[in-house]
Amino acid sequence: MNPFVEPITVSHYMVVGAIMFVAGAVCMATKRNALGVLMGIELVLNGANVNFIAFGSEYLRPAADGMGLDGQLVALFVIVLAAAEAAVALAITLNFYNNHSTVDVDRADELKG
Amino acid sequence: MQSTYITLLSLIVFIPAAGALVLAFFPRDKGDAMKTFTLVVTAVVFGLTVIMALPGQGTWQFEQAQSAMQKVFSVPWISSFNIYYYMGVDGISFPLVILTTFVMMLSMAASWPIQKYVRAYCILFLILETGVLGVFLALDFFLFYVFWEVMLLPMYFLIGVWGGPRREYAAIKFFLYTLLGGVLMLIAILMLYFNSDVKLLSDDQLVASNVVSADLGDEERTAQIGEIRATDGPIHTFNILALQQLGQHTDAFDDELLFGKNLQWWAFLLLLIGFVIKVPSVPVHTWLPDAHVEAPTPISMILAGVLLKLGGYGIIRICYPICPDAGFELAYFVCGLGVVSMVYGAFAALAQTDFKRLVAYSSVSHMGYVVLGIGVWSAVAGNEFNSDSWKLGMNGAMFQMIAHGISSPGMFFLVGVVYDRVHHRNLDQFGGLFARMPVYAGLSIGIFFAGLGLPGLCGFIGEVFVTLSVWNYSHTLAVIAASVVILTAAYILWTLQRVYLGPEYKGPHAEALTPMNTRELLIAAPLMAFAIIFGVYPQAVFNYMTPSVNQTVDDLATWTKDVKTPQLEEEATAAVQPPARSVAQNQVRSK
Amino acid sequence: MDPINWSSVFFWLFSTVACVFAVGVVLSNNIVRMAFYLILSLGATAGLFFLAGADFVGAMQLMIYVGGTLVLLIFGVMLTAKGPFITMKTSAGEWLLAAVVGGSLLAVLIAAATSVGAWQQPHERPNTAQVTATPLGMALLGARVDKLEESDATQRRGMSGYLLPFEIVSVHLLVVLIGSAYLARPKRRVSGPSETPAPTVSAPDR
Amino acid sequence: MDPITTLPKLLGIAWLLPLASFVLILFFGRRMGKAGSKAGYLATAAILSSCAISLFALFFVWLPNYELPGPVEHDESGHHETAAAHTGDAAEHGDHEGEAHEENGSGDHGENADVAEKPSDEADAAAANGGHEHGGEEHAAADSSAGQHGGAHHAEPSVRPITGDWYALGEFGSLRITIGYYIDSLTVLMFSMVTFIATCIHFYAYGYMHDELHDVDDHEVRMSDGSHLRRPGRFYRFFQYLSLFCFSMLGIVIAGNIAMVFVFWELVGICSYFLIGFYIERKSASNAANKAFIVNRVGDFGMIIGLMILFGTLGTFAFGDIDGKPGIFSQVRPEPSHQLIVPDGMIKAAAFEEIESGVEPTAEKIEAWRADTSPGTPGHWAYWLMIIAGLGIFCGCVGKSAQFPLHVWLPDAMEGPTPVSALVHSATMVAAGVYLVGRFFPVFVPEVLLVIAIIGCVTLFIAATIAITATDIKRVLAYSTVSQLGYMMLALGVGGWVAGMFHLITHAFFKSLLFMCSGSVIHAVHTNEMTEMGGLRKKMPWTAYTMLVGCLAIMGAGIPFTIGLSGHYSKDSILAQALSFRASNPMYGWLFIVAAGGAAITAFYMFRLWFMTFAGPPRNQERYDHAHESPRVMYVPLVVLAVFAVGVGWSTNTFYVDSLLGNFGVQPLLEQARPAGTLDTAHGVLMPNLVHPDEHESHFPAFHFPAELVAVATALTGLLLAAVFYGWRVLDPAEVRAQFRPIYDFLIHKWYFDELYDLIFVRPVLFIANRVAEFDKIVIDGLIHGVAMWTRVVALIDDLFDRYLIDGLVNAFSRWVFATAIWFRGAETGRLRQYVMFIVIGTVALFVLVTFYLNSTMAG
Repeated sequence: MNPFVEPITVSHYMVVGAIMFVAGAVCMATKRNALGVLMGIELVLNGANVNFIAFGSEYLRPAADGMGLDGQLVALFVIVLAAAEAAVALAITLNFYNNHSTVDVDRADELKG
Repeated sequence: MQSTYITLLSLIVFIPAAGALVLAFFPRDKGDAMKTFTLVVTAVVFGLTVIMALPGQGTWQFEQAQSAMQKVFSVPWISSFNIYYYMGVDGISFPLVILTTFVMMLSMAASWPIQKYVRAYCILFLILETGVLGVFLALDFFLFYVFWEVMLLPMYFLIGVWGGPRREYAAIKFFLYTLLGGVLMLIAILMLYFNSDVKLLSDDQLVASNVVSADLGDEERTAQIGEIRATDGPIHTFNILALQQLGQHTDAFDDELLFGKNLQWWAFLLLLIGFVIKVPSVPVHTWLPDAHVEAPTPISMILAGVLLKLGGYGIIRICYPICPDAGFELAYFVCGLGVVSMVYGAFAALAQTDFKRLVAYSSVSHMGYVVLGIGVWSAVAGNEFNSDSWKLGMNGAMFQMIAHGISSPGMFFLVGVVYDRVHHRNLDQFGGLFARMPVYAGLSIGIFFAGLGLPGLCGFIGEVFVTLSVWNYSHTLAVIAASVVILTAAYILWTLQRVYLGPEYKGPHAEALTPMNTRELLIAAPLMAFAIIFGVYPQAVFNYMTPSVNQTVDDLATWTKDVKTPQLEEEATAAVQPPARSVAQNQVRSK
Repeated sequence: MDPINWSSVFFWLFSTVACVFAVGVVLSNNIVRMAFYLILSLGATAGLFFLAGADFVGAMQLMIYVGGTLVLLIFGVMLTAKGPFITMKTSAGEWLLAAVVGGSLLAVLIAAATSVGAWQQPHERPNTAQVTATPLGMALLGARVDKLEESDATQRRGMSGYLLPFEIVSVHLLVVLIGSAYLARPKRRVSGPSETPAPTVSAPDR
Repeated sequence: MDPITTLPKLLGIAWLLPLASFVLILFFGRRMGKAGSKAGYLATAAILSSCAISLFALFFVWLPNYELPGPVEHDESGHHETAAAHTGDAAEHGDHEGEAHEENGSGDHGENADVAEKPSDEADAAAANGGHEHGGEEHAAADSSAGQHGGAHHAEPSVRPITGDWYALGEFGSLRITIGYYIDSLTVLMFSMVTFIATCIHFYAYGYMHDELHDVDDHEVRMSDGSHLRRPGRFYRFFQYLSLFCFSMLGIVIAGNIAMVFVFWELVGICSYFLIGFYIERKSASNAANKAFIVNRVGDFGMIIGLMILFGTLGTFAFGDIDGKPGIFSQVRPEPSHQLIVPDGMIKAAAFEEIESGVEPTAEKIEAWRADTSPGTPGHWAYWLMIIAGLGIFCGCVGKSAQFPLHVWLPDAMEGPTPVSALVHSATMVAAGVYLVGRFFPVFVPEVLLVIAIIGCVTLFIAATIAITATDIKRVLAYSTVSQLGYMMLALGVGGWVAGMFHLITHAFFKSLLFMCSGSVIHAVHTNEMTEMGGLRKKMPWTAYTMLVGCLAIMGAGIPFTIGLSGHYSKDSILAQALSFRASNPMYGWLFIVAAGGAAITAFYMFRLWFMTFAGPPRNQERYDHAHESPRVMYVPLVVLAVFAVGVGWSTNTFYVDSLLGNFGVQPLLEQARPAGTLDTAHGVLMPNLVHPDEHESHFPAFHFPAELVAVATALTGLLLAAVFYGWRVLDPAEVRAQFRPIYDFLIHKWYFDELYDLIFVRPVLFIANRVAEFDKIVIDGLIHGVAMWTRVVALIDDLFDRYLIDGLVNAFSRWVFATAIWFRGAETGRLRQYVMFIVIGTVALFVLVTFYLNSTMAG
């Protein structure tokens, strides 16, 4: 069974999305650097976007079953929001950095119960 | 007519309350003015009742010969529960009402030495009068209960604030006892209420019990009756007269409730406990000695003269007529209670060294006669129906209440007179008062002999009539009741000897033993006078009460004859051969 | 022998790049490298988008993410990149835990992805390439041109488009713009506690 | 004058006058002259008016209208044989009785009929008293058939009593309790006697009580500081009580029903209480007063039971018929035979169960029940009811007349002033018990009478023996009174109605005389102790010789068959009746023997008293020197009474004088008053052998002669003994005392009755009383307190429960939540990365769970 011959299905995309998602999640969990965490978030959002696109694609699924343009639109929103989030998160990070002189998220434990 | 009556009876009941209101506006330091005003108020109420008693007063006059309720009025109060502002007076309540107003007036006059919180005292005093009069006049059970409780609280304070050293104890004891009785009564009232149904009554009975006013024209009356008949579901009622009719002529209260006893049995028991606490009978009497000992003199007078009568009145007015079946069954119990109280009270009195306590126990003993006389159920002699000796007992009991209402306030007042002077009541530390205070001693001996049941004084009539009536009911009880005369003589004479006779006064404050002043004389003398008048010419009282009392007894005797006896006979035959119950009995019941 | 399905080949290519560099982002300790790996990963994802026929989204991915966001990120890295922060080590226990948890999540997701039969059915892709920029723009403005012919009433309900979300997102972006500018502004430090004593309100004694 | 309307009015006025006097003195006594001296005049005037009215009623209303029956002394010759038959063979008694009376029946029978018809002929108001007319007619019917049955003449009352009601105390259906009157010759006679003696005593008391006119030093009362009590005089109060007493006593006499008797019974009791306790400062006086009243109440207790039975079964209290309603007497002894039967009411009450089970109480049925008196039947029980009722009434009489076992109060009652003892405690009040037995005589069945006789007999013996040793002059007289009352009871009990009542009248005169004499002595020597007296006859001759008359009268001195003092006649008739009773009931012969022995003792102690007081040398010279004769106001009444003590027993035919008054005398008057039907021989039902013989039989020489001889002989014996010991002082009584020490102790301690009663009644009652009071305090109040305490404990527990369990639970829960939260807080590290971990883990967990759930549902 040749992977280059077989047509690509939604599942493939979903597996890719899953890997990126998990990579992002693990990145968020492991990075002490706030920017690293931000990157993890980007990865997670991207993983999700992959799924949206896959479900909305007419190439991968019949149009009647798919989400059609909706998938793309949601992905678009996610991208926009991710950009906004990145901007805000960076501002926060900078603020944090200004206050604590570090970007180590472990130091930001004001929420500790 | 109704408007006249509502004016009359409401005036009698609420003038004291209005007076209490007015008292609130008196200046603080005018104690004597307040007392005078209160005395005037009580005198006005007494005057009203006397006007009712005298002939020639037109619509206000109490009709001696009429056995049924008179001066009846009924105004809706809380319509959703069929509660009415419903009052009336008959030969059973009227003498007690006069007695109440009379004793209240005298005891207000006896309140002059009170110096503490005069305003509060007077206000509570007047509210108490309203409560007591309300109880006697109310014909709506709920109203009755309201007045019953209204009376309780002023008494609590009057004992608890103006009493002796252990006043709180006594007041709380009084309060708890009476409250217990009140609660039991309330349970019974509700039991009766929720099992009552006006629709079971015939047209005549509806009119008789004033569910439909007798004043109405025929058409209106028919219309109202039709309205009642057309209503869906039972119409509960608090109307005491209607409940009496229900109890005697229908089987509304015959449903079995607990332990094989029917509803009216339990209702009777609860009511009875409530009332005998007030009477009081052994073994629920111990509040009385304490309350009396601690209460100030005028309050003792009221307590003995008026409040104890409420119990007897309740039994006559409520227990027996509403629950005749239970009354029949428990007659022996009630009589036994009376006899035990008589004997027990007399024995206990014999052992007392506190003057007031002794008088209190004598009250227990004397009120035992009342319970005994009421309890006698001798409608049947063989198979002949002759309720005469029952009437004798009931009338005797009623008379005993009046007589005790005269003699015991007198006794308490006289004890108070000497207590005011020497501030102790230890019988062993008196003596020689006859020489020091001759008029006082003379009056005391007179009043105490009235309590002893000396002929020619009021106590005799009630005691002898009651005792005589018992023979046809139970020989044993009669003999025991008769034996009490010995004990009574013993404790009263012994007391007189220790207090009034002897060469000299043995206690402290001998110098304070001054003769009675005019005010005291004016209180004691009327009591003594009535003691003699009622003793020599008891018809003066019987004329008012006998028709109504006889009517009550006749009703119960008729019930015994028409309902109970067939029932008992049937049970007897059923016990011999247990065939299916015939419907005859039910027909009789629903008649 | 079936002909090589080029779209499949490109898929594998792009997906491999995206996944490998995503993992690289995780595994790398250096923040600058991470940023670089991320750019690669996201770029590859854009390729995947193109492959799926989402040309406009793919373009946006490249422009916004790879162009805008990452520049921003790198800008942030540079602003904060002092020596010790470039490489901050994560402890081994955390790694282990993250691996286990991540692994299990991955397993779950993959299981989910492969559990539905319809998702594994290959689909005959249409030969005509559709340009999605116009329909997307129209949809954002409230008109779903792609559903005009839809006969099914339920399907036509989406006709209202995404005008409102679009507006919201616009406002949102504006807020974010202002907010991040505010947050990132240089702060004036307040020196010490307030010197003015608290006003002593004398409670009425009576 | 028509007696039927006049007598009630007259006697009513006579009755109420003392009451008026009492009321006036009560209110104004203190202001009547100095120390109320005018009160004495008022009271005396009142009782004097009463006396005058009573005598007027007797002589000018009663006697002219009702002719007295013929002499009761039977023609001796005509009866010797039958009398012998009687004594010889009691079994044939009934048969002979008829014959015996047939012979002499016609003579007095005619008179009887005349007497009865007379008023109905002349009375205008005959219609008002239907019974009279009816009675007359019936009598005529009986007259015509008199030949068939000789005893018939006994059946009709010679005179119908005048009955009526003044007013009702209470009236309920058929039951009436009233104040009424019942007037027959006994009533009138008693009225005269009581008012007359009372008048004498009022006069006497005016002298005796003069000390009370000013401040009094009471030497018997010591104050706490050792001085004697000095108090203001209470002269008016004494007369006030005396007036009240007279009113009450007359009330008993005139009473028309037993309830009214009871009312005045109590009133005399209370007067007695006041008078005994007149010296209120003396502890002994107030004790005695209490004792008297309480002991009387014990008797009243029995009386109330009797009243209840009568009222409960007969439905009336009235003695006679009033307005056609049958009274007790006509129910118990219905016309025409007036034989004693158990009345219908009692039969019905006794047959309660039978009637309840459906048996119709028809006349035949009642008759059948009545006839069957075998044990267990209604008739039996009904008869018992009769007995109990009778005993109950008698119980009251026992109390009032100080009979055994309630005799203990009377000697103590001597604490009162002597006029009181004379009036209340000898002549009138204590005689009221006897009077009531006499009044109620028709209702007593033979068994009850037997009890009465035995009680009377025991009493007379006990009291007489105690009197022998007593040294207090008044106590001797008191015991003598008890003893004489015992005689009266005995007489009534053995069926001698006239004998008993006769003795009551005569005794009243001579006993009041004796008391007043003793009072006079005490007044003179200021002591009651006879051991300090002696030789006083020289100092106070009036007193001494009037007292001698009294002593002779009480011992029954007289010349047999010729003439004697009043006591002679009455005591003779009692002994004769006892002898007659003995003949019929040999087993109760001892009644006669005791009575005869008692007569000897009576004579002994009376003359012992007289000798000790008046004869011989004085025992205490100082007291003797101070002694003086009493003032005239005191000894004149003595003389008057002495005259009566001598002559009251006489009747006109004693001297065979045919006076204007017919056969006037006490005995004929009593004979006239004899209750209908009581003359017949009566047989016991429960004790079939018990026979109460016809009283007239005692006049038969067979009984009369021996009785009279025995009486005189015993009296002389007693007199001789007394003279030997105390008069001539031949023998020393001290030696006798030493010889019979135990008996003497026994007697001087009054048979230990007081101690006994203290032990078996007073102490237990006080013991019970204390226990009851303790019961109240400890058990009932303890229970209440216990309940209160338990309530508080429960409240406390409740509080603790609330505080520690419920609140504790809540707190524990919150603490637990808090602790959990704290524990959870550990998770909230604030570390961003950890949160991510949690999210992931949560997601995975959720997924796993959902998967498992889905799998399980699909599998399921």
